[in-house]
Amino acid sequence: MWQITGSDISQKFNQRLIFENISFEVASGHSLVLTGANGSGKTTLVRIVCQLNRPYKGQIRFTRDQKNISDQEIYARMGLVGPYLQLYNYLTAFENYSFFARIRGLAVDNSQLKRLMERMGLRGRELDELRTFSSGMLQRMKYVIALLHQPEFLILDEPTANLDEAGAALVYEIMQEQKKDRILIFATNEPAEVKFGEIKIALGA
Amino acid sequence: MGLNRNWWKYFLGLWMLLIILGAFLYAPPAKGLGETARILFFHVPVAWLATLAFLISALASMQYLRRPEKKYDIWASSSAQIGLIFALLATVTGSIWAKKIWQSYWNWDPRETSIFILLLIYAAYFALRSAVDIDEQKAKLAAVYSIIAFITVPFLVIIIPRVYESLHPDPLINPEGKIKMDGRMLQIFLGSLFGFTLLFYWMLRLKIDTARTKLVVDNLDK
Amino acid sequence: MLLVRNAYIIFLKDFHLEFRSRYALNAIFLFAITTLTAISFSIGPLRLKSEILSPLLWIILFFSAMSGLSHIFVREEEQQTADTLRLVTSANAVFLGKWIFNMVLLFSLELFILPIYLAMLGVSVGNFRVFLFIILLGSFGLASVATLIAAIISQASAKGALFAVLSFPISLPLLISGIHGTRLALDGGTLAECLPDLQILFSFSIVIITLSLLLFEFIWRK
Amino acid sequence: MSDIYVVLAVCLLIWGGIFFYLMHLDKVLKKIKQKLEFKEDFSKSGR
Repeated sequence: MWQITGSDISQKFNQRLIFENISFEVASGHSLVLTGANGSGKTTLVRIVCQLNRPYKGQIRFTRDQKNISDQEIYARMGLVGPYLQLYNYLTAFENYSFFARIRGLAVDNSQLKRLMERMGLRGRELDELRTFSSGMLQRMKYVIALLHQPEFLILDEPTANLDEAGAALVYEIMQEQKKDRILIFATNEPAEVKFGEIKIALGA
Repeated sequence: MGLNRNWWKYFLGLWMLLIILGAFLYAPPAKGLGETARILFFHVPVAWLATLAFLISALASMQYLRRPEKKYDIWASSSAQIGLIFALLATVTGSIWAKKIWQSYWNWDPRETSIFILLLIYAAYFALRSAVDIDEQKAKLAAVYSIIAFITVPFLVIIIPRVYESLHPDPLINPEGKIKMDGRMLQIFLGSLFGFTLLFYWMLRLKIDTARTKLVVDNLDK
Repeated sequence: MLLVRNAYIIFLKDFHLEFRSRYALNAIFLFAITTLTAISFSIGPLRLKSEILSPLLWIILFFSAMSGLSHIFVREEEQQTADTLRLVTSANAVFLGKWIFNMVLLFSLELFILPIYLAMLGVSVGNFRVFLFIILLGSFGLASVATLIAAIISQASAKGALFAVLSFPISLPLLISGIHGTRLALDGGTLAECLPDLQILFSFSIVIITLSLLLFEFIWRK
Repeated sequence: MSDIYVVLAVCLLIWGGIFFYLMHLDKVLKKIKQKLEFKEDFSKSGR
């Protein structure tokens, strides 16, 4: 039983308050959606949840069976897709994959990469450098990297940005699968996506 | 007290007036260095206070990293700014005197080097501050830099001059150490040090107050 | 150990990336060779004394380092891969990886530039072993300072200019003792004579590395 | 010997300048803070 708990989170940016006292609890098998107008702090909150930014006040806790888990464990269990997270454009898909797999302590497994690439519709481009990819393909590639370690916590910021219909359908499938027995947190304004979230936080409302 | 809260400022005004008069009329000229040595009453306290300002800035920076509150950043940057002014004064006064006594404005004597590096560090510190847009990040990066710089200074001020002195004794022996201060000189020197410290305190408070007020104004329309 | 293993993986990744784009590599090598040629060209057939040869070498090394060593962090920020990296490993693993990379880069530059420097300027080295030792320790420290400052400036605007401005005061202890030691070694100084320089170079580098490992977490995490 | 009086006069002049300048800044800042206090009360009660 894994759990992410946020308590009384507030954030300031150049002394300007963006949001305050946001609390939530998500456990395995549940999903959380963040909505809100542009500038309401969706991305900021997502970044705080995955510990990319420190909140001004409040804290985020990652627990397993009520016990805090180590940073190293969090690195190994988290997958994140977001517009500000880029992959290495001068490396090939395979090199990106093997870097992220190895640094997460996993074995480099060609057949796993093939399977993931197949699923995201990128099969055959394994040995191309990412700078030759279109923006939609890059977004698909981010899912390959985010999913390669079957993350316990999957966090998505604008899940279907740059994707065509087929790509969006793929992402919906992934989200559906993730929230069955693991944790899914995502930020979006698309009505079609909001329905995947069981717990809702509307920012700036 | 019924006294004006600013009484110590008027006192300081008068105190420094007396010190200046004393420095020129009461203290005797230093042996072997003549009348020009009177500059030490102003030069040395200013240089010491520049170092003190740097120390305060580094301590406030450490505190900021431990607990990121805006006020520590204000202390750090305010103290650094006043320190920069004092370091500049120390450099200029020192250089004028060097011209008189060593016939050149700049000789890279160990002490000249160390004050010059203080200047560089402060200048770099403010260059860094002006190049970061987000306030919190600016405060954090500046704090880190201030600490790194603070660790470097002892190397330059203490270790390097000492190690190289044993290798080649510097032809320009620093006269400050050799001046035998007689009673009157010492009185004026300590008085001046006290006055300058009070002045430093005043300037620092003014600067911190200004920065705080600016913060309040900036927050008014948010 | 996990830390070392991850640092090594990051180093390998950067090595790969560098050989794809060759940005830092070109910058640092071309800068060094251009400067060296300009110096050699402008002095013509003159034979320089060690008092000038030694600072020239260190100026070339310092500014070549300034032209390329910041790229390692700037690249991550500019291509927005820094956040991706923050998500997968600890801050110190990142620092160690980048530090090893910068060291390898600087050492390979020296391997390339030192023979040309010795040949082009007609330098005769009195004590070659000590000479190499000084250069080695000096660049060890220089790479450490450069990596730490690169991490700071990668989060600021106007990165290029800022890098040299922030690094210079911090690297001064290295430059002073490096230049001094190199001059002694060129004139044939023994190991014992150069020992103080080596001690300063070594202790300063260790201090900087320790400080980096303590402070990098603050720089890296937003 | 008269040189020293010139230097003395210059020093006194500089000190006077610094002193009155700081006093002036003190007053200006005090006024701003006073104004701000009223304005803050106003903007808080206005909301």
